[in-house]
Amino acid sequence: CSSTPEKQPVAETGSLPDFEERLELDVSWRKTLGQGSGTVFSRLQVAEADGVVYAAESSGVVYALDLEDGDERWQVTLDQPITAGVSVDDGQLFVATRDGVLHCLSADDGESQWQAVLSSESVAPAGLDQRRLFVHTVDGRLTALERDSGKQAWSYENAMPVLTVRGTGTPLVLDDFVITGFATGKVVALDKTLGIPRWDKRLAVPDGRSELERLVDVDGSPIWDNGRIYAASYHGNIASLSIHGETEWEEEGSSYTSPVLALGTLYLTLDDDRIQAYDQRNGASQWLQSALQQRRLGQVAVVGTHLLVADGEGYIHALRQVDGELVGRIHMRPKPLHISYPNQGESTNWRLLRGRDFGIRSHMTPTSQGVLVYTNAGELALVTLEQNDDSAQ
Amino acid sequence: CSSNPGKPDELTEKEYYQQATEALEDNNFLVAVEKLRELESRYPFGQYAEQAQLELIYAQYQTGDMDAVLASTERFIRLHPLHEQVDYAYYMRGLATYDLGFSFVERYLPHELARRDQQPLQDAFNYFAELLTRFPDSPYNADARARMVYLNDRMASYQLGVAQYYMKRHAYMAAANRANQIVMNYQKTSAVADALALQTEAYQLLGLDDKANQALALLSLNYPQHPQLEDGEFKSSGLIWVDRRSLLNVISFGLLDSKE
Amino acid sequence: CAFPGVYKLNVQQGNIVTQDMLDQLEPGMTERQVKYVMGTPVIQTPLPQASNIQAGRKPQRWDYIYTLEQRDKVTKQYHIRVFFDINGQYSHYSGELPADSRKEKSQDLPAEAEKTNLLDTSE
Amino acid sequence: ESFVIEDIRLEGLQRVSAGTVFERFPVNVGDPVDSVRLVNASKRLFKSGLFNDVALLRDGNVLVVKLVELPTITSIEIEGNKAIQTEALLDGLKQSGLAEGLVFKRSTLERISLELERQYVAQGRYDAGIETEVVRLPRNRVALKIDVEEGNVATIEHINVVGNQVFSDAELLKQFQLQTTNFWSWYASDDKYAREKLSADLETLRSYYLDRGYIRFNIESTQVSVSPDKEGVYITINITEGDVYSIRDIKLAGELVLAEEEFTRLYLLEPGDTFSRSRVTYSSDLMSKRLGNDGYTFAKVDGIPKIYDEEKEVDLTFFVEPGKRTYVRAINFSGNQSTKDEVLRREMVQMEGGWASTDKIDAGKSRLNQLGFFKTVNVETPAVPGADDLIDVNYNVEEQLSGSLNFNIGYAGSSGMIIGASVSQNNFLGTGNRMSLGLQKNNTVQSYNFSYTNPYYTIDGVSRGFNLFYRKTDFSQLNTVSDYQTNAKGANMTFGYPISHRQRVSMSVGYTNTEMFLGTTVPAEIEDFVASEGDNFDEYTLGLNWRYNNLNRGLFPTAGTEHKVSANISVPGSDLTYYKLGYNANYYFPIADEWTVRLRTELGYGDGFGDQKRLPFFKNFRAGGVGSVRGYRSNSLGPKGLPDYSVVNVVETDANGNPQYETDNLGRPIVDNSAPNVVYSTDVDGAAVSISNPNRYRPVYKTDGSGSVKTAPLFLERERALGGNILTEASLELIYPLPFIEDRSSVRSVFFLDAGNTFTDECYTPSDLDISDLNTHPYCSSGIDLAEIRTSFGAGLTWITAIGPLTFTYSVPLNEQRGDRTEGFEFSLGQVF
Amino acid sequence: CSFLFGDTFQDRADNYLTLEPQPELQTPAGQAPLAQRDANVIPPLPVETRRPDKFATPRPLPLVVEQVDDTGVTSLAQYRADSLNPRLDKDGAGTQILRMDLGYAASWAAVTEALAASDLKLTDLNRSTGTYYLQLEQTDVEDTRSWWGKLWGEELVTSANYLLKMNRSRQGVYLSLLTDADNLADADVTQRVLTEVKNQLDQ
Repeated sequence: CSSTPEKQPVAETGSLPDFEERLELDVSWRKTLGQGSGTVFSRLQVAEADGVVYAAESSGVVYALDLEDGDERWQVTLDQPITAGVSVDDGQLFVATRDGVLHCLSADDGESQWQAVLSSESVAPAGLDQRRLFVHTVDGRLTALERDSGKQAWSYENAMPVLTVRGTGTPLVLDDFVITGFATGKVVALDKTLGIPRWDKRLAVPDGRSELERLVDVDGSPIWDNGRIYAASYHGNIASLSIHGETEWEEEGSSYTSPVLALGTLYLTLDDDRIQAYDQRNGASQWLQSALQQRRLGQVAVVGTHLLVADGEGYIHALRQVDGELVGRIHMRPKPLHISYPNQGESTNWRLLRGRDFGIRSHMTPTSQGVLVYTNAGELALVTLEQNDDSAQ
Repeated sequence: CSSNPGKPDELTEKEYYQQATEALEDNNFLVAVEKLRELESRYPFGQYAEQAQLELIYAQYQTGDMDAVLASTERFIRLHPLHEQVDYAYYMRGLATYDLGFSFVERYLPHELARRDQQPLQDAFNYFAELLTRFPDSPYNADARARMVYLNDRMASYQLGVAQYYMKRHAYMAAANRANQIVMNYQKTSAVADALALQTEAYQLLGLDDKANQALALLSLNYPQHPQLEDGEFKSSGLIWVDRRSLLNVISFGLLDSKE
Repeated sequence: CAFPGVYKLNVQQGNIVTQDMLDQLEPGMTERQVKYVMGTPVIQTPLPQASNIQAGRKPQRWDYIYTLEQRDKVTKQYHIRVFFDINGQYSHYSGELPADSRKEKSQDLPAEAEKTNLLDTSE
Repeated sequence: ESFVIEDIRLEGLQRVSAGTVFERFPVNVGDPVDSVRLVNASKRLFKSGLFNDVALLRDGNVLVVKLVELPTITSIEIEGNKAIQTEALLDGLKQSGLAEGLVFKRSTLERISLELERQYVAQGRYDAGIETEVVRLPRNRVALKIDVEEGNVATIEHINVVGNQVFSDAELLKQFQLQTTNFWSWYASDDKYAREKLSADLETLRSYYLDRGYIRFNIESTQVSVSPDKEGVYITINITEGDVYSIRDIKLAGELVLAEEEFTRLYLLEPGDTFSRSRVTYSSDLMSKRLGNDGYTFAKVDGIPKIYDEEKEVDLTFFVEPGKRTYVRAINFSGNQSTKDEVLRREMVQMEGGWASTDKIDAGKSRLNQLGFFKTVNVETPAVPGADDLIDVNYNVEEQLSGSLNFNIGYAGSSGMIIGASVSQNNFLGTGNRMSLGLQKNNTVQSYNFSYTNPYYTIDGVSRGFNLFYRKTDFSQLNTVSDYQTNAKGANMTFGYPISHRQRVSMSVGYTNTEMFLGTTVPAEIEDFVASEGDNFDEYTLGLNWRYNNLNRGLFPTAGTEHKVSANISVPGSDLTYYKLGYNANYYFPIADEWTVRLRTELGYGDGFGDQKRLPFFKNFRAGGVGSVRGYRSNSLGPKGLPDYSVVNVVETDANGNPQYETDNLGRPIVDNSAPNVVYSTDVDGAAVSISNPNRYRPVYKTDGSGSVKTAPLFLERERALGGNILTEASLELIYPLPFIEDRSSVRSVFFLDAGNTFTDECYTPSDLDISDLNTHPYCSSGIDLAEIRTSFGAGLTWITAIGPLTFTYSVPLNEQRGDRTEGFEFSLGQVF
Repeated sequence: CSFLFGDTFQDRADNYLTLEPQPELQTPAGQAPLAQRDANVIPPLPVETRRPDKFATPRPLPLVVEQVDDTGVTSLAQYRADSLNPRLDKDGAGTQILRMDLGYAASWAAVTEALAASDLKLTDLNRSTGTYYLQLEQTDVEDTRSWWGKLWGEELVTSANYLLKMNRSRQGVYLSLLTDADNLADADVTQRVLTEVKNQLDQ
């Protein structure tokens, strides 16, 4: 009998759609950073600040690399596995470990500046402004810490449902509000200085008998664009809200990730792996790309006039923003697994491949030089796009 | 593999039913059970289906497979609650449980009656009671009622057995209480006579003479010829001396130091 | 005698009654109050007559009997009769406790309870 | 307009009988009827809930009632389910009103998939899919086909305890039932999430801390989240540990009822100890059990801590509520299909009508267990409704096979037709009496034995048993009789009775006649014995033994001790007067759930008296084999008899044992036709060993001091064990639960280490004129010599089957010596060690 | 072996047939009768049953074939019409039919019984749609099995399904024969079936 007893094959990923290539994606450099996100389904998002890339690896190592060529500037190992991605801002780098401790390191050399004990584990990079740091932990708490000392300024707790979707969003920090989504299906705006809720907006209504049917969650981070807040939820809607929480428009849009804004259009990966474009002003549907269904897509990233989205098998697909057309694709197979036999094409060393997860879960980070992609197998790469000359535009 | 898979010759519903009734007529019940089962599985909705289920109950009972009878009767009652002959199913369910209440020992050994687990007896009684309440005019009530009387009698003599043990054990209150249960809750059973006698003796030993006389009065009035009544005088049952032989008595094979 | 040294079970029957229980009894108590003080009589009231009118309800009497038989001999016995009047209220009791158990308090250790010691298993 | 009904015709009836319809139809032949009356008539009919649709038509003056019965569900088929059995699913459906034979309504369809989904979600299979299909059948019936796609149980990818400084995550998670996927998961499926398991684990976590003094420990919050593809479950438990608190002082409160000392004796912690919730609960359990022993079966004792946070100390107060003294109204037994009620009731220590004692009620349970008739014994003490101080005691037993039955017919060349049968029943016809009957017959041996014991000959449990045996061997038929055979017939009667709760004494008196027949080659000891004592003996024996037993179970005990001392004497007036003393003990120490260590020891001593100087050889103790020292053939250990021998001359041998031959001057051995073709040298025991001399060289004989040729005994057969009058045996066993077997109640598996042997006070001293130096017995050394103790280790398995207990052992002898007969694998029927 | 098994070898389970009923307990004069609180109450019956003196396992009552015919009670008027009077006839379109004079219920019952007695194979019936499902053997059937099919013992399908429909007419009913595809069966098969039914009805 087979070694793994009757484990139904994971829902087979959808087949690769064919398309007419108009865009060239290739990798300008790639580096292997430890074991990647491991089995803990954490999205260890990579951060970039003025030419330096900061990445955190699940076994507890923090790296600083040059955006240009990926050369390592410094790396430091923490004593606990890391559960939340890095957030960095003027010389300070913040990362959270499995034992519920938030570490503040210096962005120049990784020296530890202070540590603060959180009420639970944090699985998303912290939101921040000049003075404070806002950490969203899985127990439904939003805690504000002083950036200079790590002292807790305030902490807001939101009642949690029995069952939630794994993962939380990075809080959106505005001038006087901190806005984040909770597992209750609501987006809540808190007063930045006092930590008391100003307004909230319900994006999803839990209904049904079993705890599974009642599952709602706002896992993505809300985004801000000249006076408007856009947020999406799982099993619920995507909405555009004013700074005071009034609803501009609200449309169907169940998603595990955040919406992305570009040139007047909102792009969102829906929970069934279709990609929907909404008009920023009234939420009208521009186009709906469903060629990549069942490929376990991640969050959409905007690069120039194109969109990039990564899937569960390690492919990155490029779509045109104007109509969602598939225009490019690259397979992020880690380098060492390539064996090039003489006079044969590159072939993969299948033995090493078995049973390892080559998907890409972490959100991609667009930078000036290209897009930083951090695969589940722990490989960081800078992907660039070139328009090949004979394309129609 | 066999050259051509021998498909059993496909009989019609009527033929199955006829073969089953023939088998029932000349009492080979195993064949009947098999035919009826096949009929039911091939023509679950034919017009013979319900009748086949009834005949199956009968055939299974005759083969002695009481657990199968219980299963078939319960299924028939659930599937055809309004069927004309559903009282037959209720009756046969009681009958099968009644038989389960008699182990080999209790059927054939002389003095081994009514000493073991009472649960099957209680279940059989309740099943028959359900038949009598639901179908007051059912033809099977005469037999069912007679069996209920006998079951009640057996349960009473079980209580008497326990009371007698406690008399041997000198636990007179336990014996008196058990005997009292019989007189109050198992009236019109054969155990009542001995229960009254035992009650009398126990109350006398406990010094409750008024209760003893009350019981004795009932005993003399209703059972004047009871062995413990010799021309009006009440005699001990000797239970309190049973199994209390001394070493001397045993060695002398009962000659010396006997307590009678 | 019987087999030398044969171990005979103690046979204990009936209610434990102590002086302070009896002292709590006052005339006029209801059946429930008497039962709270004395406990339920172990010996069941036998052969209850059908309580119909013309026979007239005879005044109730409860018997609290205690017997203890050790090695086939009754070593301790007492019998308290509790009487109720016509309308079912407690009137008086008869019988008294043997001398040695008079000073026992209701919650005291019954004399004959073996010294079972839970922790050591040797006997 | 109205009309008078001439006739009513029903249409569309299938299962509902016309009678039922007419009962509910308020209109009859001959009634004047108008539309209003018809409408509510049909409404009444519809309310009966039997019909999907009721339509009334008029055909002249005939009222036609067109009925469409509600379809009934005739079959529910479920495919694709593996994790949950179909019966379980059907039961689930039945509870929500969906079963074969019931009426099918449209709403039931949707309820079906919801119900099944709920059952799968409860098992953590979040992505299960259900499709139901309704198949219409003739005669207004419906069959339901349900196709289940079970999906996978969400496996636990991540369990994280946050806020634990004192104990590491690994140490805490070790206590959990739920684990992340690990090596054993395929077998234990401990990585499958289930809500009940999580709450049980949280409880274990809380008691882990509370048992180590962290009284202020608190689980702040627990989060369970699912990955988007619903395949993985992530659990985060946020805790605050608080500090270690110690006990300041302990007080008692409430109605103590017993002397204070009775309670303080049962404290499992004293002032100064670290607080431990489990020890507090265990102390209060002990105390309420102690109260139960004095009739307070409803007693409650609670240990309430009063916490002082500054000093990190706790005052502990035990509140004692004795409740009312309770009495037993009735003791009932159930499950005893074949065992008589009295057989159970006579084991009861608690009396009906007496005050209830938990100790006595538990004693009743262990005594029923010790009978060995029941696989399981459970007891409950429900309160009697309407009386707050009366309880019933209900024992529920599950009977098991308590006997063995075997029957064999065969034909063996030498002994012709063989028939044999033996039946033994410990609970003969449910009467609790032990009866065994055995007969064996072939044309040389007939043997019958019958034994019958009534354990309750008197009410106090004085047992009387008697045993008759008869064995007749027709020795003329036997051509080879190995050393000796005996015929025996006789009878004995035994009385046994308890002298205390756990001790029992028994005495027996018996007569045995033994007839002895010697084979062709017989060891000297036996020949000597028969020569002096003759071959027919009458013995009148008296036996006395004492047994202490507090084993927790009759069959396969796992705790407690057992001691047996026995003395048997063959009284003067018997042909052979001797006595035999025996001591046997068993200690069972439970070390973990279903793991027990057992220590067994057996000692014996016997001797003759009067005109018997030594214990008759056939009464010797024997050792070896199952039930004794496993790994050595049964009865093969201990002193050996001096086998028959013939006298031979011994030749000179050189250093490595080759015989010396006379040589001619050239050094070549001289050939001499009269030289023997077999010559003899001696082995280490002094016994002659033959060496072939095919070319008939002339051997050089060894000579002793006085010049005559040295002689040695040539034993005609291997030395055979005779046993001895001293027995020393011990064995250490580890009893472990056999893996992969669910019902281990009838199986016992052990690893063992055995040691033991028999010795004799004084060996037979051979003396033979022809063999001068044969004055010490080569195969027997007198007295106890610890170096001679044989040891072995191995594994054994006993399985109680319908035909009796089967025992398999595989053993490895550790210090076997020359001449030992060992046995790797042994099998025996009917012996429970 | 009477010691072990007692003298008479009768089965005590049948003792209930010989158990002497015990009379009610009488109380001495002047005392009230005993309170009746039976543990096992035997439900009262409208008519007291007598204890049987022997026992044989009862069999269920035989199948009443026309118990289907329950509506007979309701159409009393028509039931009185005497004979069924089955006769072969042609309907308006000239197709063979079998006419009967009695009402639907009586005819349905009679035809059901006739089919059961005939050698026609009745596989199912649906009273509310008035349809009998028959499986008839074909005489001239050309063998469509492949060479392999024959080798491996594929059954030569020689039977076909037909529907025998009972339709209401003005003053009785008539039977017509259709193939399972709901179009009329060809003449000779119809002739054979209807005559067989008629003969059975005539017995």
